[in-house]
Amino acid sequence: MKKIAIALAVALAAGGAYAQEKTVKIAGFGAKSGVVRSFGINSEAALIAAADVINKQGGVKLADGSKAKIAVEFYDDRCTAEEGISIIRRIYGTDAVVAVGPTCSNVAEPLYGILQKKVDDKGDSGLQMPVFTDVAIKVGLARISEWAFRNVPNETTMYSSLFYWLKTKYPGVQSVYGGVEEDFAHSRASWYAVMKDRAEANGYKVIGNSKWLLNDTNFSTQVREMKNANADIVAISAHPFTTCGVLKEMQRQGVKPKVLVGLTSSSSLETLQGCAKQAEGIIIPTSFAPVTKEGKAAAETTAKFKGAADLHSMAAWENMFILKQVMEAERISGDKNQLQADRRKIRDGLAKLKETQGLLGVTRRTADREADKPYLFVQARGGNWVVLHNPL
Amino acid sequence: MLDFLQTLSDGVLFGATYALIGIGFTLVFGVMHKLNLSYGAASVGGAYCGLMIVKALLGTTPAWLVFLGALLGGGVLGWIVYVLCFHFIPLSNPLAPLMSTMGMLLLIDEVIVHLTAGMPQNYPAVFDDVMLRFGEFTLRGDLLVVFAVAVLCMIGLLALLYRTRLGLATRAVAQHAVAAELCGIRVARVNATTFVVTGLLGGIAGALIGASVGALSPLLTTPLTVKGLIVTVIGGLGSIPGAIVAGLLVGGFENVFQQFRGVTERDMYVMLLLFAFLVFRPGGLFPAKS
Amino acid sequence: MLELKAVSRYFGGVRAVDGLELTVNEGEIVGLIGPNGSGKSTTVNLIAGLFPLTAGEIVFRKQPLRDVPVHKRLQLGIARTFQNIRLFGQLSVWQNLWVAQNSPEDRARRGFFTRWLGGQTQAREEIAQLLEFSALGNKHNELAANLSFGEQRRLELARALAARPKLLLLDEPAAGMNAEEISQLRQRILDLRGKGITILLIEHVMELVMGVADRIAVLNFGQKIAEGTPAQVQNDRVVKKAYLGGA
Amino acid sequence: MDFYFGLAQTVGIHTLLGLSAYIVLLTGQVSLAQAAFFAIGAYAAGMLTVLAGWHVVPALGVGSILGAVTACAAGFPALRVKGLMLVVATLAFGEGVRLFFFNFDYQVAKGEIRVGPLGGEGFRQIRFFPEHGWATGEVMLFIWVFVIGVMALLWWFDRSRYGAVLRSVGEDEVAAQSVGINLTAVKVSAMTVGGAIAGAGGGLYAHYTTHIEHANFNVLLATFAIAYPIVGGLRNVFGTLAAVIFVQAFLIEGLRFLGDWRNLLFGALIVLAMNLRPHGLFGRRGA
Repeated sequence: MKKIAIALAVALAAGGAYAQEKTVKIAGFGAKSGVVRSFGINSEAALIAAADVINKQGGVKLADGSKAKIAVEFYDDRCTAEEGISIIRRIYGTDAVVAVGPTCSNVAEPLYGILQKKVDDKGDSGLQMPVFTDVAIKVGLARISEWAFRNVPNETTMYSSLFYWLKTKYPGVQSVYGGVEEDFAHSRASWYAVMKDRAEANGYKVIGNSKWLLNDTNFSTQVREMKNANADIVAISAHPFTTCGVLKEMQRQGVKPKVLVGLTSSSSLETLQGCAKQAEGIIIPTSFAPVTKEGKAAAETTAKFKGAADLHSMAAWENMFILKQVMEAERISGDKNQLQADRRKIRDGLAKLKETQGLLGVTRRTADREADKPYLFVQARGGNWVVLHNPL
Repeated sequence: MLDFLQTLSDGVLFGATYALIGIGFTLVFGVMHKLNLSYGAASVGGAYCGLMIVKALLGTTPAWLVFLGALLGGGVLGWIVYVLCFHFIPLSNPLAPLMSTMGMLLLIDEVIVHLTAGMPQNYPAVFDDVMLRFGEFTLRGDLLVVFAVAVLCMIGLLALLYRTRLGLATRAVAQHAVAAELCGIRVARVNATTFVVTGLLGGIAGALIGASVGALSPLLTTPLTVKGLIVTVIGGLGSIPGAIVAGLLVGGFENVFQQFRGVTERDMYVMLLLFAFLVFRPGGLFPAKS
Repeated sequence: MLELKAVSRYFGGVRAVDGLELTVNEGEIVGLIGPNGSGKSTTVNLIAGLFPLTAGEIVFRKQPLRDVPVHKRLQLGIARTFQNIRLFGQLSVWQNLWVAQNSPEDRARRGFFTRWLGGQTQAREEIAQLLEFSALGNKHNELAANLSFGEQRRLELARALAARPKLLLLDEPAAGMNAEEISQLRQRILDLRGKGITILLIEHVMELVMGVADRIAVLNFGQKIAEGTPAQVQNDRVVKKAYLGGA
Repeated sequence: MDFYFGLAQTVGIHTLLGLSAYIVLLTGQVSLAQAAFFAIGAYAAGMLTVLAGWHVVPALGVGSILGAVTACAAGFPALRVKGLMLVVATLAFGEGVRLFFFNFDYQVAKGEIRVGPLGGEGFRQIRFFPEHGWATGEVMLFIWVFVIGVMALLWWFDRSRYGAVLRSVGEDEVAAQSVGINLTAVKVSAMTVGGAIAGAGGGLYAHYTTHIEHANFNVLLATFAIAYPIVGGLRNVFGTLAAVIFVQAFLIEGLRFLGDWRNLLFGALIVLAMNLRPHGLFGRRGA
């Protein structure tokens, strides 16, 4: 019995020593199962890679001057609303100071809904937890709660600039025809509220648009409508699976528009893996491409952690560095029993931000807690994404 | 008018994929009286096996070899589904297999997602560039292949069911397992064989559907399962020719309504078609002689 | 009490029952016998309402049963047992009877609320003496599926009686019973007659039918070939030929 | 503590969904339409609290009544079909209702923003609980008042003649008819009670997630509605509760530490559960 007692004492002592080195916990969550699994894997890899870089540079300077390592814990919400909500409550119960996620817009909306709407509103018993979203991109979500922040590309400015630039590159184009994944919140909002709007604002004539569902497989009617419309530009606001389906049907029916435009989320490996040949030439605005030095470094480090670098995972990478900057600026204590105060400091810090340093350049922060990120246009050429135009 | 004709023919042709999966469903539900919700997932799973194995062995994906792999994959999956979901569950609770196969559906989906990180896999197609053109009117070549295979499967299955001892044993086991056992039929063996056969059929269906769509993704399983059930009921439970005719009917009906009522209401009309059959002709197109 | 006028029922080409004329008077026990496939069970199902008539009419206490649904016929007072036992296996013995208490008296005595949602205590006493009558007193809470064959037969009879029937259709109640059980059954049927219940008995066991029935009708290929007292029927030449074959 | 309150809320809501399928299953009808009544309750209660400014209790009452009325209407045609046909018919009905909400737009201007269901984009801001300062614990108690109430009701049914009659119809319809049970009345009443329970559950779900869209009420939710009573067993109401705890608390939240393996095990453990306990977690009555 004595031997065990001694062993226990030693362990405690060692444990004690270990405790000296402080850690700041950041909880990431996203969809690591279901058809959007690749997004979750990449986001997790990017978060861990960024934390690794920060920790190697010494970690986060706390209020009392000591340095704390960043610990990342990633949860899988399977892209379902209920799990998103129980995860944010689980994170609230841990000593995490901020949550980074979710992946899916249909998880983000209910999740923001249970957060406190107005800060310091005693009557609102919503959760007081800062959430810094990296992927969920549906336009206009951060407005829902003052605890919700997003570092996702602003599709409105991107597509507006793309349509303007297309006029210069292809002088003859005037007409646009759309294709919408009608039952996916992000794709639907990106066509009606963004692409259609911006095209008309830039003097194009939007002839019309076809609609299909997330798991449709037969696009013959839609592509024939496209063919009859005979527009110069065809803009497909859909995710890789149906985008590939439509592109293959367009090839079959011999529909070859002058310019092919895609949705931001489709500028990923999935599209190339699904239909590289048919997607040849598709132009997509995106908020990331390994063109800058930092961008290349970020992509390589994330690859080490088995994650692919695209606009979504790199947003997670940027979030980590922004949070480090905010934590140091707001001088968080990193002390377990001042947890709620630290969270409130991070929220206020994020709200105060006017600009952040992104991988492609400076990102402007808007009043309703969204981001206005630098962007560039990439094109699918020979089975990989090539930078077509860099407006920076 | 040409537009309507083209829409109808495209729909009916695409209905061949519903027919192909419908045959399997009507065999499982109608002839074998088994509640197998995982049949749609097993078909897609079989197609994945074909793709994965051939890609691992050869690096490239020749269409015919992938289809063969899908066939075998489907058969193996059919056997696994039988052992895990039916073999050990007593007949006294008919609802238990409904739930075990639902668990199997989730399991197969999740395994596919983990192997491919949820990304759609490009699926080799046969004759997919063949477009029969009659002036403006076009017919997709690969869907004609799908239709031909569906008819071939029908002939093969009808022969198997109504001409061979295995077919007889299958129907006997389906109608009254205990009585069949008393007549000396090894029920477990017959069931296993029948599940393998339906698995093979599922593998072909999954492969050809993947080929006609061009990409394979777990997104396919739920719509396939729902369409398979609808086609089975409209065609008449257990009637294989019924499944084919119903598949074409649903395909055409769906495409026409997509043309005129738009995609958000399209599926509602398919449901109304099903209700019409359930109310006015519950036996389906070819009611079983009960 | 019960009149069958030119009752017929065809299944496709098969004429299961063909122009049957039969009357059963109040308080009488009528036996219905005939070789297998002569339409006995079909007749019971026609009276109980499971199949619609192809032709003819059934009148029960001056009321034609043309489109009266099955459960309404029970409430009029026609109860039946089944040739192959159809008990509610997962319900306990007394619950099988509790479910069957749908007679007009029960419906009148207790309002909708107590009859459907009422407590168990009051119902249990009534059922207790019915179980005593059927020698199942000790099997009160046993699951119906766990009873022996004889007990299940008795439970089926008790369930029919729970509906306080005026007319009881017994579909081969003695099938599979040993001699001792048959004599008990005989006694029980006579007791029922004592309580004023009219009985239509379909049976193969001759000594039971002959011993109990006031009148006997003989069916063959869906048609009535003879009717009369047990003695008359026993030595009726036509009946013997039908039974002993060579018809 | 918030997490455990939240988990208890989810378990409560899914128990209501499971119990609505439990009573229908007692009569032998496998109905995949419970998710549809769940959706009707969710949208109805949500609209009443957000657009009409009702308190949540009357809104849930109306949601429950609407669920019951729809279930009753759906109950009659459901009588005409049996077995697999009923499964497919109710599945089609469920998809039909889901697609109805996919196209359902009804927005009202409230202050400067428009609030209310908007077709594919769903219905946002159903925040009655947070707006009225209900803490997570209070919401949990509120939900469980409903759950315990419904379980008590069904426990009372089970012990009353109505419960015995439900089960008798479930076991042998012909025998039940022959002892004077009106099949139509029993089956439709079971559907109606199921619809009422699902409607209330849906209303609570809407206020729990604060944002609902048609995709929440898909085939998977309908299948889970009948999975709970089947996996848990039809012996009594506690079977369904145990199954909900097994799926929601153990499989989804309990195995979270396994990370990726959790999803693979999810389907596998349901298959295992059915193999080990084909008649439900508590087995059959005394069999």
